[in-house]
Amino acid sequence: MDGMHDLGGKQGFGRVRYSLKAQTFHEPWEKRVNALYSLAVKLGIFNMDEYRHAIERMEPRHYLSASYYERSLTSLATLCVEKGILTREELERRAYGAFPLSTPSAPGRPNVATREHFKPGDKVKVKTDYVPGHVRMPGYIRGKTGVVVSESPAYPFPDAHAHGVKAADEPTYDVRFSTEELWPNSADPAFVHVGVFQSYLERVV
Amino acid sequence: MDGMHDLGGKQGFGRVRYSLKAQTFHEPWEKRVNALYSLAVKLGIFNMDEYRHAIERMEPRHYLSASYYERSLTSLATLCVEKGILTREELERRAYGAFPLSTPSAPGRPNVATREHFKPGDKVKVKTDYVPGHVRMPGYIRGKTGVVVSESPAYPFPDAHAHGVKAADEPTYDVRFSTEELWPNSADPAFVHVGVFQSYLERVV
Amino acid sequence: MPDQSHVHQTTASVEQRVDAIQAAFDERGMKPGEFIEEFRHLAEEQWVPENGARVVAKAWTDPAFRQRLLANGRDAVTELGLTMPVHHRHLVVLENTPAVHNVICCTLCSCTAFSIIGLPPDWYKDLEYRSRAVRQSRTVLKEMGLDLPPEIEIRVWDTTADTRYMVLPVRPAETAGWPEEKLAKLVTKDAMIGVSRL
Amino acid sequence: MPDQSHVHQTTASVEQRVDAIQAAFDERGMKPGEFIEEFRHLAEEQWVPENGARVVAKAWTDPAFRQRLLANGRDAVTELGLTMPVHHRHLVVLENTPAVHNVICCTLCSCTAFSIIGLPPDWYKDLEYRSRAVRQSRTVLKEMGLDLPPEIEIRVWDTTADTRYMVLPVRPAETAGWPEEKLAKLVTKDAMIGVSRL
Repeated sequence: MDGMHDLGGKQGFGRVRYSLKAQTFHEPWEKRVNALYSLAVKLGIFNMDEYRHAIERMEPRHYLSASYYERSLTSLATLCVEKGILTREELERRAYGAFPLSTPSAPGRPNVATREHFKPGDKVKVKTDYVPGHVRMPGYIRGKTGVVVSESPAYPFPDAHAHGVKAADEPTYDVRFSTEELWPNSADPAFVHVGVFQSYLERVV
Repeated sequence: MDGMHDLGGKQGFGRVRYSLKAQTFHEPWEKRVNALYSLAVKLGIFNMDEYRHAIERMEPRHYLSASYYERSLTSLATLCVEKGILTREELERRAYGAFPLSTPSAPGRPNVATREHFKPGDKVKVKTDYVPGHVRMPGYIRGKTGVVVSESPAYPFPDAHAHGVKAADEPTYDVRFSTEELWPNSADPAFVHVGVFQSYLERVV
Repeated sequence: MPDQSHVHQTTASVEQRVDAIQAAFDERGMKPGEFIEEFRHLAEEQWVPENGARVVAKAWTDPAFRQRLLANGRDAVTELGLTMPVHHRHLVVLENTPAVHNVICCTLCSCTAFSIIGLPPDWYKDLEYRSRAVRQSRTVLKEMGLDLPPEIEIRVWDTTADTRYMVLPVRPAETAGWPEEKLAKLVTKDAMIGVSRL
Repeated sequence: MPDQSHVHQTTASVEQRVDAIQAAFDERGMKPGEFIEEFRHLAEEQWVPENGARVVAKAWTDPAFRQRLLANGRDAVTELGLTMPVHHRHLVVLENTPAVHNVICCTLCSCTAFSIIGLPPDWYKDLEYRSRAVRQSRTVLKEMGLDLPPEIEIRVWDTTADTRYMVLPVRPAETAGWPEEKLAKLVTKDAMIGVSRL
């Protein structure tokens, strides 16, 4: 989905709030959230693709204003409700207040049937796909051309795996794009490498 | 700029909060804001393109959480400070608190030198331009192909006019796009008509 | 959040912020109070949807006016004593038919032909309408109560330049013979935006 | 804001919300308390940047290990007793040179090789770094204190699949002859993300 989470290349954000030896956690509850969602994954309640997608499905204003761990918390709660582990009513009763959840999911999609195999050096184009559900193609590479640098082991296809659709494993390719291709005349000169699933790619001849 | 304001086609937003005979104003201060920015335009302190761009330059979280009239207020205050009419210190002293302003502007650009004239029925493509400053090309038409339906009178080129760059007037064309071209397999079937400045367009032969 | 150099200070309320600008304008002799009164009058009494309703009713009853209106909206509305701001250099009137439905939005901000159809309603300016109207037009209209048959073509007009749009609704069949004044009472702001039919 | 059907009720604090889930898990016999303790141990004592620092120091001093590390990062780190979660099927080690600088980000969420380089710092997960690192890499690095000469090529790695990345920094010239343990103390999490050089 073309959601609020798809931030790569968006303009208007200010300086990175960088500090040396920055913390991972700031409040004790943050570690508990991280542990609780990990426990749910370990117990097979949901997988990591479902987890990521339930974050993306947060109401956009909520997504942008929430901290990282509030986003984790919202995904965890949403999936536990959607999977029938908990009800929203129980959560709100126990929390003594409203418990905002993510919005419903759109349908997923299976692996693309006719996938090509690529080798390092192959020139590839990212398809101009618009996917209503989960997708790990950042919007900034859609329709863009790059060069395959290497192949990674096969992973479950996230567009399916996040939706309970049967997901075959497929390779991801490290594809190298120039920023001049991605944002002509409007980016610092650099190369951007993206791990792109096979289903998202087509050969450039 | 590829900013938070460029909302056309973004996914994840919920139902329109529609009501019959909906209000334009809800609080008395909203009318005052609308009047004050109109007064500033009337007095020549800034033009409408500068006004729109100063809204776009709001910190993205602020943009998304602010109401329509708070966005107007922020643009008005930012431009009055940038134009030397007021200082931030005066505003904060008078407001008894912090007065968030928009972020600084990137450079504008002049009209494209070699612009083509189009006629109704001409097939045109929106250039894949990435513009750091103000631009009235919504991101969803970038690189897309449509058909010219009509020509509008010439307007100052907003990419220049919002930045104090010399702006020649140029026509806008009503360009008709199919949603299938804009978001293949991922939109309700319809036509979308956009008023596109001449500098953004090239002919498809 | 928007300004990190000022986090030590609580953000003033929007009302305090408006007061601050107004007071500063006042001290500089810009007479904001007078203009606010003038603006209130314009917003409440001049920029009202009854203007557009008169235009629509006249177009329904006067075929020659309808032709002029469709050819050049800005010139035609001046015949009825209506005006548009100078920077709105063009008014395009979009004729609905039994087979075509037009609807207006502004994805980048919230532009409208406000001096003719009235200032935009709150939902028109909201993120929901701005993001979804272009991509999910039929769904959005249905959610708003306008369930169009699939055979009706939808045309969405995104107001990205200072050319402005208004929808000319289909005249309801039961209004044959009605005088202009009575017809005008039927026409709503929402119908001229295109989120409802009459 | 996020939920309109519940606006009548005040949103519970994040802590109350975490408490609610934890209590519900507890009642269902899922033993959240135990797992939270286990996780705390992992986060504080196991998933630490000292792991990656050992990998880097070994790669600096053992050319054969360096070759294996660059060929298959996941296999190579197991030689040092380090593990990665099963779903991280690949670790790509990115070798900085005097002419090439690598930097890692995750624009869609905040993925990292956390069991090797440590859990990501707060700024890595922020909207600023996620939006800007790919498009304005040189500017962002400079703002963060790393002003790279223009002749150094920048390669940004956006972690969009479960393959993970770590940067192998350039060994500082003044460290000739240092033992591995001393070298490891030089290596920081930020250097393995690629926002600083050593």
